[in-house]
Amino acid sequence: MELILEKGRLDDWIAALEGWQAFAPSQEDEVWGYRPTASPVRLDHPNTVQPPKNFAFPQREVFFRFEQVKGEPPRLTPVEPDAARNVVFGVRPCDGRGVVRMDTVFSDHVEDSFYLGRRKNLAYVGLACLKPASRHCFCKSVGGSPVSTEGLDVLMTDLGDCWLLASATPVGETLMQAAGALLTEPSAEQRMELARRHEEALARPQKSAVADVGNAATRLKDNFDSPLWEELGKACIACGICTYLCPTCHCFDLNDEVSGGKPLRGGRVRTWDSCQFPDFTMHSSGHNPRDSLGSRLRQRVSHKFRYFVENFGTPQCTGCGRCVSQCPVGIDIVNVVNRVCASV
Amino acid sequence: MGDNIYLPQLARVSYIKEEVAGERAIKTFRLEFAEGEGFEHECGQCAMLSIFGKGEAMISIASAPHVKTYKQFSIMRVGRVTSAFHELSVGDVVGIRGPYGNSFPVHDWRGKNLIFIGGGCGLAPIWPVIQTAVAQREHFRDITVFYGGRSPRDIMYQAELEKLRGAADVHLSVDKAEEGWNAYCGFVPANLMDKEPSPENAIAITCGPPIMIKFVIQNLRSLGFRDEQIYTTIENKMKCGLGKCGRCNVGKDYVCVKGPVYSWDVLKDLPAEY
Amino acid sequence: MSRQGDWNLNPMSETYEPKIVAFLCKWCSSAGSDLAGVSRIQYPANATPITVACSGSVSPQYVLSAFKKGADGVLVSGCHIGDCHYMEGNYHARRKLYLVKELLEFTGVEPERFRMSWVSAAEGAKFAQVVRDFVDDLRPLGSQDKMRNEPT
Amino acid sequence: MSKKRTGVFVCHCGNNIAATVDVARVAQEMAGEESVVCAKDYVYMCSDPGQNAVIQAIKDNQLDSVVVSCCSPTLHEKTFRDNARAAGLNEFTCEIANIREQCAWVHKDRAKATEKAIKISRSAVRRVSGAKSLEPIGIGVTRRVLVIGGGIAGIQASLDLANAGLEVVLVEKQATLGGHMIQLSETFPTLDCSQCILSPKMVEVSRHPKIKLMTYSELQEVSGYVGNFKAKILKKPTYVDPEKCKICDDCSQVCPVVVPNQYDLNLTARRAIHIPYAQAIPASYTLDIKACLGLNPVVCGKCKDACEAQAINYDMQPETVVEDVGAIIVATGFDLYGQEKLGEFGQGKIEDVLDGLQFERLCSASGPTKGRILRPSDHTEPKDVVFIQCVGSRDPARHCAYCSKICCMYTAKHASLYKHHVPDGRAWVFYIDIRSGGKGYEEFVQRTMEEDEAIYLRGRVSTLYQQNGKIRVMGTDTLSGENVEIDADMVVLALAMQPSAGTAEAAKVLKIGRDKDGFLAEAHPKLKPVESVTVGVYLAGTAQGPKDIPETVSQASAAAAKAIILLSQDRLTHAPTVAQVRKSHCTGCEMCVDACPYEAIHLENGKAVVNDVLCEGCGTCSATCVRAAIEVKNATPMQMNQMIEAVLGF
Amino acid sequence: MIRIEDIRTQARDILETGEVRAVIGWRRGSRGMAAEPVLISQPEEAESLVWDPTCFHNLSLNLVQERKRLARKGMASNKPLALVAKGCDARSVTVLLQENHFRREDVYVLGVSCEGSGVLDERKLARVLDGLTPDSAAYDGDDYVFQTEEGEKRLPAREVMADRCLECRSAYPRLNNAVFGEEKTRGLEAPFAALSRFEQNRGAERWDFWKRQFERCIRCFACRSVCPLCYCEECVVDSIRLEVTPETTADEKANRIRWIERSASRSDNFGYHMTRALHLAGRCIDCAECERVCPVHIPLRLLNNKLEREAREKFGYEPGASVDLPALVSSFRDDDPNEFIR
Repeated sequence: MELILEKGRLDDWIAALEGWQAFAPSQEDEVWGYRPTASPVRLDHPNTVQPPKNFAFPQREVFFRFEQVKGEPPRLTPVEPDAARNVVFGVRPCDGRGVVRMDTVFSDHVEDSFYLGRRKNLAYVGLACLKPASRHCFCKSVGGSPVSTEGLDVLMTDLGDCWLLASATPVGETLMQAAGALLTEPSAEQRMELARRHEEALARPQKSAVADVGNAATRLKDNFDSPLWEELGKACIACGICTYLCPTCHCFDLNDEVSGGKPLRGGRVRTWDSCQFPDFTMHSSGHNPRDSLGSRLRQRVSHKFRYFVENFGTPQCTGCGRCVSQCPVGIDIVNVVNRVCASV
Repeated sequence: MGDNIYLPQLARVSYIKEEVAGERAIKTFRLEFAEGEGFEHECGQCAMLSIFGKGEAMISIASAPHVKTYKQFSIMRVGRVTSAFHELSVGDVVGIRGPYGNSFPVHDWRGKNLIFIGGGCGLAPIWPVIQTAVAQREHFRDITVFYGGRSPRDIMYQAELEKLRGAADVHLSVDKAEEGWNAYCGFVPANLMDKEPSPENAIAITCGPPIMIKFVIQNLRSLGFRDEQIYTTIENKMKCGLGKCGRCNVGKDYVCVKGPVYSWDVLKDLPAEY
Repeated sequence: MSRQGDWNLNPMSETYEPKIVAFLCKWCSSAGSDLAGVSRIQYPANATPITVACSGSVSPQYVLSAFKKGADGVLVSGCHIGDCHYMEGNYHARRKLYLVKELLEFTGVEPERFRMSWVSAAEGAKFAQVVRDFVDDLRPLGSQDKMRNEPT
Repeated sequence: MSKKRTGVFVCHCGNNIAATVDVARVAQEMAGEESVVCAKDYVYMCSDPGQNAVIQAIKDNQLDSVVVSCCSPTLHEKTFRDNARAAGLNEFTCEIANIREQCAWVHKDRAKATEKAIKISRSAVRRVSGAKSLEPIGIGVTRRVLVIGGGIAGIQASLDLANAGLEVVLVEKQATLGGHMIQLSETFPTLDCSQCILSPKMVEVSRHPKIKLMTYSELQEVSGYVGNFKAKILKKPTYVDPEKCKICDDCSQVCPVVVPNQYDLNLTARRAIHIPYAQAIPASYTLDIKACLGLNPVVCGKCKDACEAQAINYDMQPETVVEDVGAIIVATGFDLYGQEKLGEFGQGKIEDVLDGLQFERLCSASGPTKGRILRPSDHTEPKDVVFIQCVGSRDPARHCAYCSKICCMYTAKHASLYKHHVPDGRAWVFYIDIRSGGKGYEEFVQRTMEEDEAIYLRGRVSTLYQQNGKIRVMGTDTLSGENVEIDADMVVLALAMQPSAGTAEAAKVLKIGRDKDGFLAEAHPKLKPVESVTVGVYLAGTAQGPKDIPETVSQASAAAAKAIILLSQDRLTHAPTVAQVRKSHCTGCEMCVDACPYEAIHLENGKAVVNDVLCEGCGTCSATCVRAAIEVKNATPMQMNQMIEAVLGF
Repeated sequence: MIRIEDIRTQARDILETGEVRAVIGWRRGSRGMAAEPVLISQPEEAESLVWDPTCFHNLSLNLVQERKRLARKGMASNKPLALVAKGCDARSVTVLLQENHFRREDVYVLGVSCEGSGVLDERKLARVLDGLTPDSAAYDGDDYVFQTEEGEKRLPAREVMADRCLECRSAYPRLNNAVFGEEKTRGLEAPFAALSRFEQNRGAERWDFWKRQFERCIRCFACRSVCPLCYCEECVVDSIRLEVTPETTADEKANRIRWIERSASRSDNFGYHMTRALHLAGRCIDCAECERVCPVHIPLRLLNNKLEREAREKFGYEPGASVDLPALVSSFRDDDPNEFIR
């Protein structure tokens, strides 16, 4: 389904989405992030600081609550994931592809009821990147494209005075149908314009590119013991920026948070975690399988470009460039992959 | 909600035995599901045990699958959760979810000689295999158990090991000689070399401290064991047990799913990040 | 999110009782509060004492932790300057906790929520007055929601 | 650490607690605590049956920790800790929850008081659940005492200590014992001769087998702690061997250098080689190296030539000795307030304006005038002598705020002595008020006024100046309201006592506090008047505050007694609730080292190390460390955290 | 003006003579215009060193990291490490020396006096350039000069300079083994100007502001990771750095206090940032790296500045002024503020 929305009517469409809570990028203290929509929604944002992964995989999530009176068995109360229906506007295609990768992880082997519980109530309305959202974009080199609909329910393309909305899933169609008369059939010129703009976007070079993503997994395997890892990892300060801002990083921690002692009361809480944190893999004994900065950088990069490929046939990285642009010390995953893969 | 994969079942502690005292104390616990059937498991699988308010810890199940009334765990006191376990009394109720991970292909080993090599608390993960083999004694040929601790006081399952003697060759050892110790003195890998088990139609299963495993595998190979004849288990820090939290990741594997049991020919190709 | 357990009720309701953690040094302020007791000087029951060796041992972490766990007010009371049983502990307390107080105020936490006092072993009446004043000052502020953990 | 088995015992204290607090409910709530295996209430926990019940419950329930919710720990902490010990528990796993003074007695609302009592009790339960068994720290002791200062205070303390059988090291900065007291002529109120009563004691000191006398020596450094101090003492060379010196004075006769004699407050002169006064102890000459032309026979060498006993040794070197002692008594004495600071009284530049000690020398038979009172300027007998009290004292705006305490008395004595020497002279005394508390003191002042006819004028002197060979004193008599002008022949200022220069040095070396006026600070103004804040260091005499001779002697004996009590034990014990370092967390930043009031922490191989004996467990280090690398045993952050939670209803 | 050649020559010399083991400096980054930290150990690598307004990083962090790296490998350093240090960086080296984290002889400071050039605030620049992404930045004595796809852009330094540089209190690295540039500080703004502006807000407004900040924090710990003074192996407030040595007992691990949970809740974030600020009181020397790296733009510098100014005004304490001073919180003065105590 491809339909036209006048530029000025976006808010009306959002208003027409009954039963959906809408989110779109906005700025708070100059930080671009997905927040409940406030009129007018403009969709003129660069890459948001964080990808929209919070919607299905919030940074903090309670799985169940427990209560235990001394001498009695504990009582557990499961928590159900928030059932609100959320629609997120302005999602870049790289982040859309990130959603797919997250879906893969949380459905593989056993289904994560919390992730999927949220996910099934989530819709993503994407925004085609007619020009790169940042100088660090490299989606094309990792199998993506600035107009990809992967993971998105609708893709919006800016045609100058109007948006062209293309549905990519049945949910997307539902969303568009809710707009009713707001949406009109595109003209032939508009269709041609769309094609032209998409082609242009695809042709536009990105400043950054993974050299040979197809062979990256093999090359990374070959160079697992390369001294380059320690060399490149030396600059790393072991913060969580690259992983917390990544649309596909899913590692987490589970802890009991206690909020009362008479009776014992609390909950089991999932919080994000990062393989870049020093104690992420540390055993209780103090033994740490990945105890150096280099080994942790290797883990992150290998996971994105090798392990995920080995398991699911595609790189996990979607080329959004956040880990590059936000790294405090300028570690560039593209550079790392290219250098390691190129080394002998 | 039935599909809350992180929600533990409740289990009651029915038995506690202090195996080893001291700073690295080990206690054995038997847990009985508080309601319902609980779950079945296979040799080598683990379960995530909870003490509410403290957290969870992945512990290998030390009872054999044919034991239906309880699940046994031998837990060394190392951190927050395991310390809380050591404070439990019989009758206390804890959380348990599982079973997690793969298992030893015990069925495939029928007709073979089984050689178990354990050290310290590494006897627990292979104990279900030993128990299974003994229970199905007719299906296996020779069963040999090598097991050692730092001192006689660090030997766990002492009574059980004695009971085993009829069904299996048991070779115990302690690291340093001590009065009253009549068996072998020295490290487990050395005891292994001392007894020189034959690789002929044999499977070697080893578990213990990483450094011990390293030398055991070295020694087994020098005795002529092929990589696929050697099995071990690896332990990594785990939080979810479900292949999601990313913590136990070694190469492409999540140990909680693809492990903990590995044959050496598979394991040797994984990064040594465990 | 619903409030559980010991959390305060509606801040402005008449049943609202500010919860105060009172760190009292053993030698002066705790002794002073003992004297208030011996003299049967009545004061509100809102402040629960934790006796410490010296006000100098009260780590800023304790103060923050108390607020995080739902204290409406935190009192640290020690010996008058010059009278510290450990000579200088209260000087250290004063400097460190001044920084805590400043920082709380800076972030917009009501400055009335953190209080320090010097109460000697002879000042039973003063101790009672310090608690009375503190409770009076806290009451209109209502319950402390800024730093408090929401129960899980 | 396995889970604690705690017993909680809630006391009704008759109706003292039970009237306001629902004690049964407190016990019941405590029973619900994780670690509590028995919780009881009883009408009088501290009664014999109550205590026995605690002991029995400990045994019956195999308790390993106890909380008693009752009155203030100052009252019965010891009682119940003793019970705990009697039942086989470590006393440090017994805690008191004060629900009487801090709860039942100060609240009326039963519900609220009960809630608070529960919180207090619960926090004690949580605290005790993290408590470790601790053993008191034992310290061996050196049964020797260092006495600093050889005035009457030091002499008295040394003799008391030595006579009690302890070894004493007595260090005196000057070349002789005696301090200021030996400079005095007579002493009030009995007017007995100062030298006569002091000299025998000095001789006794010098001959006492238990006393090691070190004159002309200075304390340089003290390390260690109670029972085990190490004192580094510098022995300055006198260049005269006291063993050989025959005090024949041949050396002094030939010495070409003449300098003022401080012993006589510069009213006389002496040679570079000298003996302060004839009865000096040790009886030996001292070569004042600052005044001497040089220790080189080529330059001078006259004294060495003159000495037949060959007692003079120019090669004598300063010597540092280290003495091990178990206790230290500081008796560093006083100086008089400096005349140079008194602009209105001539800044010390008017020859016939004297201070009290100078006047003492004039009165003394062994003094510069052989006991005749003569004006230093022209050696005439003064006929009008003005004595001014409170000079430099009781004047917070300009000088010392405190009352120097003995000036009233010594002025009365001076006036009286003057009148005895010069019966036809007039003694004028300006005073603010007369403070004559002491046995026979008031009578003495009255005698001075009435029998000796000293003229007492209540008022201050605004200024004085020299005029026509006299000193014009401008004062006010506030009783008559008139200005008084006196042309005096001599003026004697009753200057305030202030701590001696050596006091500040000693305080620094010993790391003991001083008060705002610079006097040594006692550990408690009422109950520990002779103890310093550092355990094992005691105070005596005027270094601690202005006082007269009898008071000084009493305090010296008291300090000696304290030291004797301390050292009468074979081993000292120290509370084990001291700081401990978590080595793995310590980065060696030294913040705790700087913050510790007791200098109990130092670095070893880049990690903080606590000296258990010096540590008093105040916890300042723990609150200072940003790395949580140091904590006080049984008051750990973990326990504090638990208590905070308990108080907030967790 | 500072000539990069001088720095390179000095770096080459001390590497050649073997006076130092390595030099930590900045080189051209692979990521746009920004320089990046580099540790060089070969004299010829000195050529890669740069000095421009994108040298924001406080390289004393790399000094700390290198020390940790060596310690983990069980390697002791027998020669000093050199670092290029701006005035602020040199002050943090001073604090590290003050806290015995290094011995003076283990550090060779190649001081650079910024001479008023300061460093760039990338966020301010982004606001001004509106989408243009420069490839390089330079300082010509007055202006910052950027090379962009649309050619050279020239901006008055004042407009895009980092606040901390505008308010710089001492641009001259007093602690140094060699120094480049002259001792001149162009105080474009008064010290603590941003802080003073913020303090115009009343209590409720302040809370609204901080509430927003604390709710936005994602607890990536970049602020802590980038701080050269957060060198503890284990952090009091969080478990991501856990110190377990062979001596660590099970008890210790079991009883580790969780002052602050891992949850990025407002309360926990508040606790985290307050604790961090307090732990840096008297130690923070205002390199403002924490604020620069924060991906969600929490103005952390305000918190640290607040305590720094209190330390200066109320306690007469200047962080990073002297190696020999005791720490702010392990010392006191008789006339410390007392009026707040009742």
